[in-house]
Amino acid sequence: MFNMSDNEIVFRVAGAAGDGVQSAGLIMAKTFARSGLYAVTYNYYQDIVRGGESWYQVRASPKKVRNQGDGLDILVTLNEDGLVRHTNPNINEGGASSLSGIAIFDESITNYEKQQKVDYRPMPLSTIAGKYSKNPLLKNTVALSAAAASIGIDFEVMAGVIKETFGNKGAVADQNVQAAKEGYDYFKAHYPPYGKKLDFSKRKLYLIGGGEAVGFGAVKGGLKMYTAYPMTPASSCLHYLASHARKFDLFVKVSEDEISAINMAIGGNYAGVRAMTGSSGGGFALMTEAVGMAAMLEIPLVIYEAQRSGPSTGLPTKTEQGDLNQVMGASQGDFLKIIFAPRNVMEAATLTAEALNVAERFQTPVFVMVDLYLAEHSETVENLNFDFRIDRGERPKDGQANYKRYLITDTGISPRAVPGQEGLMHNEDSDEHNEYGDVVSDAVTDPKDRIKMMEKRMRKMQTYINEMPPTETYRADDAEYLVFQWGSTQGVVEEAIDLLRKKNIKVGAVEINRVFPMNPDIGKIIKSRKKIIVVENNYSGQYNSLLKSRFLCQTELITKYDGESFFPGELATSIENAIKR
Amino acid sequence: MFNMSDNEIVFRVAGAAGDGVQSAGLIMAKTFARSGLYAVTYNYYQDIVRGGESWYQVRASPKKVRNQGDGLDILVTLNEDGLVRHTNPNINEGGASSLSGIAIFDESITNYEKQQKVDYRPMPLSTIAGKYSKNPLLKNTVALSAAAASIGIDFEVMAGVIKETFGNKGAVADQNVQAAKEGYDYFKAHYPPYGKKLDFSKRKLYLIGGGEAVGFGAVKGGLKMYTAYPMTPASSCLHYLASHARKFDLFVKVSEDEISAINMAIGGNYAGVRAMTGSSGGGFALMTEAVGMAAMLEIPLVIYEAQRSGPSTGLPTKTEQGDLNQVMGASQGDFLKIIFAPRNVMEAATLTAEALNVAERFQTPVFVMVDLYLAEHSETVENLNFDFRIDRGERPKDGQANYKRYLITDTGISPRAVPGQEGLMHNEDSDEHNEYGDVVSDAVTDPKDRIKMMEKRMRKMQTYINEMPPTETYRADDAEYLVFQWGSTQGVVEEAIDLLRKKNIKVGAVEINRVFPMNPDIGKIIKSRKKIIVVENNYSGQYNSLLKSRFLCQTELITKYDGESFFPGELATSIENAIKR
Amino acid sequence: MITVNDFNGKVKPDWCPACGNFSQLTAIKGALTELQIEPKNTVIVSGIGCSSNLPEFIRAYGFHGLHGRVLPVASGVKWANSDLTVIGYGGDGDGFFEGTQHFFHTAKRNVDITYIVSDNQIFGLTTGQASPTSEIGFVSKSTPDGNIEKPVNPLTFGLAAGATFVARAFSGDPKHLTEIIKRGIQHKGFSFIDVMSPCVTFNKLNTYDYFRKRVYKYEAKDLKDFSAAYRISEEWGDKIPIGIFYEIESKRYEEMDPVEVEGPLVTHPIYSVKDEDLEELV
Amino acid sequence: MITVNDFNGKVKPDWCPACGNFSQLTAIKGALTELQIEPKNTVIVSGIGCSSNLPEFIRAYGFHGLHGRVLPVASGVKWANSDLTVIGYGGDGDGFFEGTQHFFHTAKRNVDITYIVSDNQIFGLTTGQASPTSEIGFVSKSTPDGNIEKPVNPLTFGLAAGATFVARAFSGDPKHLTEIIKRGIQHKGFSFIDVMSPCVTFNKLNTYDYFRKRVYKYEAKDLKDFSAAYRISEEWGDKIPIGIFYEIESKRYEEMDPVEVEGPLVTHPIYSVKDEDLEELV
Ligand SMILES: Cc1ncc(C[n+]2csc(CCOP(=O)(O)OP(=O)(O)O)c2C)c(N)n1
Ligand SMILES: Cc1ncc(C[n+]2csc(CCOP(=O)(O)OP(=O)(O)O)c2C)c(N)n1
Ligand code: SF4
Ligand code: SF4
Ligand SMILES: [Mg+2]
Ligand SMILES: [Mg+2]
Repeated sequence: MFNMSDNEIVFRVAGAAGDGVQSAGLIMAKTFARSGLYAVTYNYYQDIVRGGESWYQVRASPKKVRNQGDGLDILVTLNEDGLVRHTNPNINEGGASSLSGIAIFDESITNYEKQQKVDYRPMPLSTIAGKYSKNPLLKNTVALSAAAASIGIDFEVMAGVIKETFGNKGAVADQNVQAAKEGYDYFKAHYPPYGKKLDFSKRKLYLIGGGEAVGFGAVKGGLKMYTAYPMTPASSCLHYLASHARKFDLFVKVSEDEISAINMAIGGNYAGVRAMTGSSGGGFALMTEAVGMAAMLEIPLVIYEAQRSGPSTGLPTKTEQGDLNQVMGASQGDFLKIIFAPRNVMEAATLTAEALNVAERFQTPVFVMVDLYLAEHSETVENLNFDFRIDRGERPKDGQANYKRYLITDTGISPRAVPGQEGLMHNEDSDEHNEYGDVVSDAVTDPKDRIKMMEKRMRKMQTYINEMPPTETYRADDAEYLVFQWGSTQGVVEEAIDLLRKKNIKVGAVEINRVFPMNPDIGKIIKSRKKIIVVENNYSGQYNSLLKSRFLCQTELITKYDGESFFPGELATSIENAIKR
Repeated sequence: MFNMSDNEIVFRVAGAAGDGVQSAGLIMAKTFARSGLYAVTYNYYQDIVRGGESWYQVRASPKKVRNQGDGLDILVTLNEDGLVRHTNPNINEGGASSLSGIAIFDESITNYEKQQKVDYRPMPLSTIAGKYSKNPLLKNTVALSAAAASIGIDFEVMAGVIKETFGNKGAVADQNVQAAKEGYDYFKAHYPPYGKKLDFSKRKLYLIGGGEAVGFGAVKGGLKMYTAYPMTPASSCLHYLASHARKFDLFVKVSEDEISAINMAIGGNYAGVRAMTGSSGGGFALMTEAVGMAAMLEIPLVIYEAQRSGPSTGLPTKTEQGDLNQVMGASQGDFLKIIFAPRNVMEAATLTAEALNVAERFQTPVFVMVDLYLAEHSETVENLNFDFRIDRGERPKDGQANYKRYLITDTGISPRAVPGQEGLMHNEDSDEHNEYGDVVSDAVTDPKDRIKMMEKRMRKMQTYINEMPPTETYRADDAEYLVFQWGSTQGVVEEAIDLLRKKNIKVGAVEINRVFPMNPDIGKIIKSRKKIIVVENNYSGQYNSLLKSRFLCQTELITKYDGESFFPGELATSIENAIKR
Repeated sequence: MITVNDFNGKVKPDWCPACGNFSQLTAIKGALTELQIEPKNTVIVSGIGCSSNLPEFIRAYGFHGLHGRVLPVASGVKWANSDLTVIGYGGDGDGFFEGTQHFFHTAKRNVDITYIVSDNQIFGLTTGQASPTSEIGFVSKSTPDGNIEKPVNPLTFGLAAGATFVARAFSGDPKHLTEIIKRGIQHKGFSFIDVMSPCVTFNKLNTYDYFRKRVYKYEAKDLKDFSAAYRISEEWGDKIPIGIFYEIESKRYEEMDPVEVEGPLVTHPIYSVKDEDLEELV
Repeated sequence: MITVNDFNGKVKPDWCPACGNFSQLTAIKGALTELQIEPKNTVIVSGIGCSSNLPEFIRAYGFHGLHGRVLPVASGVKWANSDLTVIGYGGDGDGFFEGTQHFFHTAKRNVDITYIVSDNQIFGLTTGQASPTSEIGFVSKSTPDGNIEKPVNPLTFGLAAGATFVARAFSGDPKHLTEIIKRGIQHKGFSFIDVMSPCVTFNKLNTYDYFRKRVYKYEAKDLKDFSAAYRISEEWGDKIPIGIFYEIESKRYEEMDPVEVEGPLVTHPIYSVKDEDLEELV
């Protein structure tokens, strides 16, 4: 086992679907953030609307936190099941740790076996709540404020969050604040504070989820139209955009299906606005035909692909990085797809904005791939309103003579006219065509035209590669062992590496956020290392296959496919074992 | 240049769409076959119903022929354009050779530049035809029989084919036979025979196209239901099955779209008949979601995927092997797909039958991938009615106690009950489930159940690999250079290798018809060769990527992406260059 | 004698308490029991959505497939084995958004399937977005400013498509619901039943109360009168009719296909190819 | 002054001589000219099929996309720039098989698109399979024993979907056809025009003669009378009505969306995020 830091708190709230677990967790996360602590959350839930098992974890620290963390300091549990599960040393929650700290719960829960590492803090949650309202969810507020009291969080900070959450002014907000106060005071009066002390601060932090960050990044990137059909875990982005449509001057439409959604977005981009669509694996499968069409017509298109655990409906509320093969293989024939995989919440915003630029400049489909873990957890972020310059790509002047929509160029990029432009009328065709857009397959196929056009389109790949930023690494300079990760596993991989470095194992990471095309500099980075290890949250190692195919390197593969993401200690152990293999 | 064999004839008929080029070509091919000659045809046409350019080639020989061949002995052209194009030494028809032999055409065509290697044989085709009917297509018959006369084909054989083609008895058939006779005699009377003599024989040969062979193979394999939406080049199979539905006791349905077609086939297989669906790249894209569903429910499913030139609508009447990435990546998550790629027309039949067995035994999607070249050209075949044993896989007995649909087994295969069976009622679910089929993601996800089920399904891969027949090779034993081919390029690759062997280049081939999972014996086969060369009819080398990823081998890639398939001389040159690189 | 117990599955439904899906489950079991259809000959094909979880909770052959693809699968099942009683079951999103196309064409083909839609006027499973039957102004996660798209009328749609049995029922009236489902199963051909089914968690507008105040039982004078059926199908507002609106006899697809007509396809022997069959290719 | 010449493309149509698509091309150009709509503001979105090749043959902005996906693309175009005149154009296979779902929902949304279907009752480009409008008994490559599936009635379907303009025209009557297309373009909202268009190569049943014998011009007494429109739409046989069957005024989707209503989306400035916008996340 690895030792976790002292200067941080891991908080968890557990219950059943319908118990308000997620919203309780968010209140706590926001309270941490307003106390100047960095925070990362973790959302564990099931494909059920009421009942079952669900929990939400928040890790907070005055130092940056990179993942949900190991260990568990404070558990708030809304039912007996949660108390039993999370205090069990043989916990079976996909890698999460059991409690070694305090448990806050209603005093009516009495039927449990005492665990050695747990300090039990039964409280009259329902009784207190009952004084203010009949709503059973009010007891959550009481429990949360008790948790806040246990680590010395300023009551006013918590009260502020609670007030806002319940609509600021009005009876409900007041009831919640009053009940919270009583819970806070009760804990202080009856129990000692929890053993860890945290350094609070006045640091300004935004708390935002990965899906929302994608939506926000798109707005920064000039998005004007979002068309989609709801699907978990892509919906957090849809809901964010729909609820901010007026504010951000966006057209948002839920269409009859995914096929329609992507074709609408293509129509929007064709006609000159920035449009985007999004879905998860099964819905994206239905979009694949149109991906090739966008590439053939050379229409910009950003597709948000939020992965969940497959195959098929699979585990719809669980995470996986299992859609890479599908995205790589989307649609028949050869054409350029550009695939981004943000590695954290902030990057979900920045890379989405960048994707919109890249799509419009290269006139080809660009994917922003996340996984459920990234889409549905929140992180604190410092500079959310990042600087960004919109680049709308090459556009011809109105009335330009002898306009060729698909002009053969060295870069492969041709100036793109949009409807409404004077004198640039032309046809965009999913059949193979010549520079004017006229079909070459109808009467007489000129193989030379076909070859030229195919090569023109494919040339965009090299043009794009030439401008790729260097691949980022972590503690890699002197590393004998290199761990490849892509997308959301960055934080946990870095932490695992830090843990291993403490044991003097020379290991570093290659952190991929631009998945395809592959950056040729990877070839140099992997040279003369003792071992290349690839970490993926899927069964077969989909990125691993790409890497091997391109760089012909032997690798060790670490996978996880139970629906949960990696936890740092668990991963460090796996990496250590892979090194020993 | 390479020298072509003397003991064979390459015949070509050229014209515009609507001129009856294809049917003329087929008459000639059938006539060759009935003369005991092996034949291979090549169909070059455009995405247009009338006009444009089109031609059809037949190569025939008393020795087996493996592809459409180089060289051109006899050209029948139905218009001036065809005469100019096919006699031009700088011919630009995707690799096809120009004429070095005789050209038969109507005497009204006079506006052409004489080419050195061509003997011009103008004939009063229309005048002769006009005596018997006003139908302008009748002149094709006259021209064909002149061609037959030029190489000494028995008139009665040709007359038999013509008669059958035009409905046996009746005025039209008679007119055609009479006109043919006059054309035959006219040629003999006015021109010397063509310089090559062929050994005719009484050998019994079937002439069948690749798409039809897939359909026929499916019938041999026990097919009962075919549901599809028309798409070139998958339609030749649909048309064959639809027109033989009563004969072969098949249910054939054209559905509203491809999504419906595949889901109907899944429903059919689920309920206990052998059902299949088919499409080309763009239509298959729409089917991908259901592919993962079939894998998750473990329902047998054969999908016929007929590739054409992409991306998107692309060159809809041109060939390409560009859908492998799409098939490999079809649907989210990891699961077992089995991919077959028949290498010739006979194998299109045998492998499709085998696919139906494999799908039902392994309860997973199995693909029969062909390309337009294979689907739309014909070959002579000796033993079409091949021996085949149907194996319907593991099935539980009615009323079996405690039936587990997804029983965990060493092979990964669980006995499959179908509706109507007594006492075996169960639920099949696209959500992750346990052995009974009960969902594990609803209330409480047990990660252990998930992992077990994932591994059970994936275990089928190894079970299948264990029974794979050895990978086939061609002149590979002493080869220093190995050429990999998959699917329809077998014939042309073999011929190219023969040509190179004549130059004492030690080259052989690996001939892949079972594309995925990859046979581990490939690792042994490629060991200590000087060079591995991969030949593909696509831009990026899709199989090449798989091969490199799996066996980490350096390769040289030969591609062609102008919409035509390889020609032997052209390919031999490319291989020679690749060896030199 | 088949009893309701024969249809009791071992998995307990995990819908929210009081969800409209419960009474549909009971009604389906009741109707099958009354009709003495054996569990082994019953196939329930569903899509994806809260409602679509139903096959797990009933002892029969269950197929829980993809969102929107109930009817193609159900058609395949029926064509493979026309002896089976095939029930298609799914949500309004499933049937009137993602699966609109299949609903239309399957109805037109008159395949002998009973298609029951649990119409809660919302996306339940994905936690509350507007559905194709959500009313104008309806506020949801996907329409925070209120829905601006006119709702689908599933009944006129079914009629226009050519369904030979069209009915509406209400989850709050289980007896009537059972009767309608029974009639739907008995109907030879495609039967469509739109069940108004409150989603107690996400749809705070179309509640049990909402419907109790509005529904009334419609008795058609002439079930074959298309215009009357169309007219009554258009009624929605203060009064909402439930009942069978339309039923005609018409040839089923299975009766028209020359191969199907020879009996359930599963019972046809595998065709053994004779050399003569191939003479056409010589 | 815009003249027909302004719409003449440089690529010659490659349809079979006498194909019904020719007169539609002429009619579309004629209608646009009469309405003085500029080529630069005209977008023609098509699917895949013989008919769908049309955008290449007209000087305007052309989008030749995917089989069945005319209307989602056209909707996206319209929503991006509502100043454009957007025409959707495709075959019967395109619109009533592969694209059924989009036809239904786009009509319901009342997006301001003129949707013209070249209805030749066959799959032309794929060389002659039965289409959704092929008649019972029709022999084709996909139905060698005769079609057994009832044809779609595109007009009643359009009506049931909620189209606000529904018409039928005939390629053999170019003047009337031009007039109808003109009216369709003028109509504010979704207009649907089903054009009976002989495929001279593959459909030997529904020929020019077939229609010349049967078509007659229908003049609606009251274009707003839905029942009358439904009834006339059902007429098919010895007499086949052509003309406008239905037209009502109703709010377009573009008028209802709170963002769209501010003017063409392309003219909206890119939103520049202010720090205050993010206070909700603190
Ligand atoms: C192809 C696809 N798109 C989207 C989803 C996500 N999804 C699951 S259920 C559902 C809608 C549920 O609504 P409805 O069909 O009305 O069923 P209900 O839950 O209301 O019973 C959606 C959009 C999916 N599973 N598959
Ligand atoms: C997804 C998809 N499925 C199938 C096809 C093949 N395909 C091309 S055109 C066509 C049908 C043509 O019929 P219709 O739409 O009526 O147009 P027409 O040629 O008669 O004008 C089909 C099935 C395709 N291109 N894409
Ligand atoms: S969310 Fe609505 S539809 Fe789903 S189970 Fe709960 S009440 Fe029923
Ligand atoms: S095949 Fe038919 S629809 Fe196509 S161009 Fe020819 S006549 Fe027109
Ligand atoms: Mg619903
Ligand atoms: Mg058509």
